Amino acid sequence: MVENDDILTVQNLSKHFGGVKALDKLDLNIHRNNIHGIIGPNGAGKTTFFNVVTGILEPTQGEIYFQNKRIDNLNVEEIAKMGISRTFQKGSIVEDMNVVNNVKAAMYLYNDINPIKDFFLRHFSISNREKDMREKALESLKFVGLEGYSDRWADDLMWVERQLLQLARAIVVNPNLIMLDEPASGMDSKETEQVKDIIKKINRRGITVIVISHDVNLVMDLCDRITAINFGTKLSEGKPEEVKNDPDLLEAYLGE
Amino acid sequence: MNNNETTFLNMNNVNVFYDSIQALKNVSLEVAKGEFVVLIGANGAGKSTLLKSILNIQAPKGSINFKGKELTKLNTDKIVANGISIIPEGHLIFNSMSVLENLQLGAYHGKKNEQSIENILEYFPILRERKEQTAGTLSGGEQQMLSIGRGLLSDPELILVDEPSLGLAPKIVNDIFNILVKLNNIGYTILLSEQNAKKSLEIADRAYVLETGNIVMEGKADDLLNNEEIKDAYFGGNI
Amino acid sequence: MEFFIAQVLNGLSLGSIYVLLVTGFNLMLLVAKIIQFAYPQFVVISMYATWAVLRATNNVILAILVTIVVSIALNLLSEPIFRRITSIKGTDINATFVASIGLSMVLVEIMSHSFNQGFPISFSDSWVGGSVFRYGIINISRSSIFAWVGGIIVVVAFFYLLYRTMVGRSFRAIAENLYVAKLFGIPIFKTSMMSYLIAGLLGGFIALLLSMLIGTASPWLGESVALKVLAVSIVAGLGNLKGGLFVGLALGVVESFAIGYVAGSWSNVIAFVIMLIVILTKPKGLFGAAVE
Amino acid sequence: MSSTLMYFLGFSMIYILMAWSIYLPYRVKHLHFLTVATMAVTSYMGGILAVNFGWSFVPTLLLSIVIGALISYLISHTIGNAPTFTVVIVGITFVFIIKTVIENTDYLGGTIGLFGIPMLDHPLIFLLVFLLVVGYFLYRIEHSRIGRAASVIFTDEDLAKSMGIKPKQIGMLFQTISGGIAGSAGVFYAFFVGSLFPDFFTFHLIGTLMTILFIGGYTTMWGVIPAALILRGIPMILPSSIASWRLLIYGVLLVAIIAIKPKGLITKNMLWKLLKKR
Repeated sequence: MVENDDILTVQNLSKHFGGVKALDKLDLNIHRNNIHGIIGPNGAGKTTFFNVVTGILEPTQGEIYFQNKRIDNLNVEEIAKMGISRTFQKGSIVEDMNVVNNVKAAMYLYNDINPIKDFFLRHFSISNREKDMREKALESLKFVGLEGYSDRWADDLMWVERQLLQLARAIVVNPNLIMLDEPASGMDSKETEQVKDIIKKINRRGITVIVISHDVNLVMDLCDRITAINFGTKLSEGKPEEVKNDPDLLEAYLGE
Repeated sequence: MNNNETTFLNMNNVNVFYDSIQALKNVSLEVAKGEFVVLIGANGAGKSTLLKSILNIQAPKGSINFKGKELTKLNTDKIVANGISIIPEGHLIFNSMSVLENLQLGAYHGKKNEQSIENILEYFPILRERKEQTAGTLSGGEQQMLSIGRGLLSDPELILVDEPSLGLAPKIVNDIFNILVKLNNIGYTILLSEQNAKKSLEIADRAYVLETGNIVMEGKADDLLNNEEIKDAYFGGNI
Repeated sequence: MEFFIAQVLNGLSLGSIYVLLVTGFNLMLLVAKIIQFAYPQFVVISMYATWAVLRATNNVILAILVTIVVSIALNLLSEPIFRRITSIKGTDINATFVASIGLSMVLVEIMSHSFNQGFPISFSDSWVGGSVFRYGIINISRSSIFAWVGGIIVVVAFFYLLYRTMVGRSFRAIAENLYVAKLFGIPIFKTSMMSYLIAGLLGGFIALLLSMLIGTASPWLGESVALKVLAVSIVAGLGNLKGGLFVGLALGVVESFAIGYVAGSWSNVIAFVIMLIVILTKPKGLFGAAVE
Repeated sequence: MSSTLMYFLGFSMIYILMAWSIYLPYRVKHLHFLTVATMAVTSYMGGILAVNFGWSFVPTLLLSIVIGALISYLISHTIGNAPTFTVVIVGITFVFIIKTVIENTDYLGGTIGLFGIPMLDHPLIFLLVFLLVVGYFLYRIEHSRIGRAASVIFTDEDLAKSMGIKPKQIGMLFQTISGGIAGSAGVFYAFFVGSLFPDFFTFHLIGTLMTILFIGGYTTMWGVIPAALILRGIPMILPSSIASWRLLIYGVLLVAIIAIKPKGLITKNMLWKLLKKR
């Protein structure tokens, strides 16, 4: 059992795919209300880390605590219910829906009751909840700068808009922790700035953010703390300046 | 078109799109026969995409010319048969097959004789020891050796090497780089994509710098090694 | 005891046919990346070709040749359809499954409207062949021997091809990882065509063996065979070639016992029920699936 | 009303019901042919209840909805989240088993068929009302959080789970509702035709329903309506020599639609844009 003030604690976490160690005895603490960056080259284990924490992959060994509750033995839905939301690198959105419904779809657990009961109850009474959900969805679209997009068909969105829609979807559930996988991939510098501002705004709402990115400048500007990983283990951790000047890290990357 | 040196590999105004994202923007690049050229740039700058576009794994728009032949209309296997091979990022091999079978598959377009595989095993003694072993059980460094070895077996003239240092310990990275230099010395032309700017500039003849899909700088490797801008951007904190 | 042995022997000859069918089906699943529900229909149409040639000319050699050519041609001709479907963005392997069911409908209709006015066909006694060995109720027919020997030869040849030749290695390479195979410079299109060709050749053999073994065919034979082949593939683990060998033989034996002990067409249900139970309790198959 | 038109409309409506029972589970990528087996069960059950026990239509219908839903619910426990391929095979296997059972049971008429089921007086009115009720029900599902959850599952199961959606739960719910619809379709069929043959509930029916679903388009519940009308209509206007090749035409159309327009003739996107313009 872990008792500390950190929102997420990872101990001795490993994930092996056959002989490949995607995560190798990783220890990590994410402080509450921080923006925490995770950097590392392709194949370093960043996305695997997200998938293991959110329960999509089962860890080979190790323990994960979220708000001092052990979560590595829970399944994906249960973990989502505890207030962790995330985005995906491949930009998964539902293309056969309009934008606002994409956001509403993410509110599946909103006012959580059994879907069967929900269906029959809602069926015979005009529900204010649907209206309520729509308002929340619109608000969150506005938050990420997609106001006016609510009736657009998701199929027609550009890449950047898809990424923003993912952000809107992630915050609409009022999570305690948001995990963003390459939120600025494929964006130019202006769009990257926009995303940075949104992430800061999210953080100001009191939500802890973990960002995976290969864009070091983005992470350095944005984050309170940074963890650099490679071969699934921690290379370096600390404030951005500390990580930037960590001699171990320089050696690993630059062979000096 | 004649076969002088500058027309060995010639990319002209190449654009690559992934769905709606443009990953390469009007890239033009030349590699002469026998050269060692490096592409440097941050993760996501488009280095891998550039190499994949040469092999038509990621469909390019524009013109890519190799020894007077247009590559953009050819399928990957035809391009490999024409003498280009790729050592992909993350040492991709067939994990469930033996080392020997991986080498045999690598020789699909090469001389399919025992001798050429024997030569590779000569060059990488560690692979000879593990000949019958399943490739998936090799260590990362050994897999990278296997990946290079099988890349040589299609008898390439030009070898595209994508981020060979990823996920490998510094010592092994040095070994791999030494191998690349040796290969260049015995006549293979090499186009290397690498995040580790300093190290790769030390061994290359010439370099291109990629930023968000654009070539922003090019020149002799030595010049770039001493260039302040490059030092700031790529030797400092860029990981 | 005699009865038991007789049923096992019968079951093994039927089982070797299932083994071959599943092997051809799995080959296309792994290499061409399609679910070919119509593959057994191609086999049945090839049986109709055998029948038509035999009736017209009574020339055995010609019948064999035509059967194999028809089977190969049908498989190769279906390739552009499947290539077109797999190349559409956003479709998955299930689309090939749906299309192959459509293809199967077309073939059933052709068979039930043209050959023999849609009535089941039967092969002459000289084609089916008589008994070679008889001991009590153990009766070994010529066609059973063909099925065993043919089955063993084809399976051995197939696995030799798979593990000892360049084509076979390319098959396994594409089966393991299409992208890596591309990077290696393995010609995807050519290799995929080879898988259709070999499945077609295999289908021709199956048609010949099946026509000798059961001596009849009907337009609806393919549907129940297709269902069994797919069920065997799932029970063994989708795309698991070695698992298919065991489960294919096992199905043959189970069916043969069902026919021996249970009256009438109830016997057909036994095999289905057993496979259904296995699928429902072990959806990933007994030997592990090779594809997702 | 001419009897040809009555049969055309009646069959079309029954096929729409049947197609809906396949459409609904396909919202979460389950091609669920257990429904065809369910139709066979409830139609024979309805037939026997009416002929031998004198049940009238409405109680038979209600019972068959319950029975259909119950069968599907029990099976959905094991295949609620199985891959598409497995669900298909399980469904078709059930169809074959049920068909063989009917063929070998004299009580059910065997291969000869079951006759003398009392026909409905006003079948089209009954059907239309029932269709409207089911249609409204499906429409509500579509526009509830369950409908949205289904769309997410269809796109990406991992994405769905990370939103707290339980694919198996939704799969089971849809399969159960679909079983209920299939159950009702079976009884409507029995009371509309008046006689039952085991040969009806075979691969032909599976093929026809699949063609209706994919031609119409699986992204919206409305697609199967024109598709059922067209596909039932084609054989009626063609001379009988060509109409007997009906299933060949269906097969060709099915292959063609998958190869050319895999989402079908009518898509959600299309309807959305059409309605928005107005």
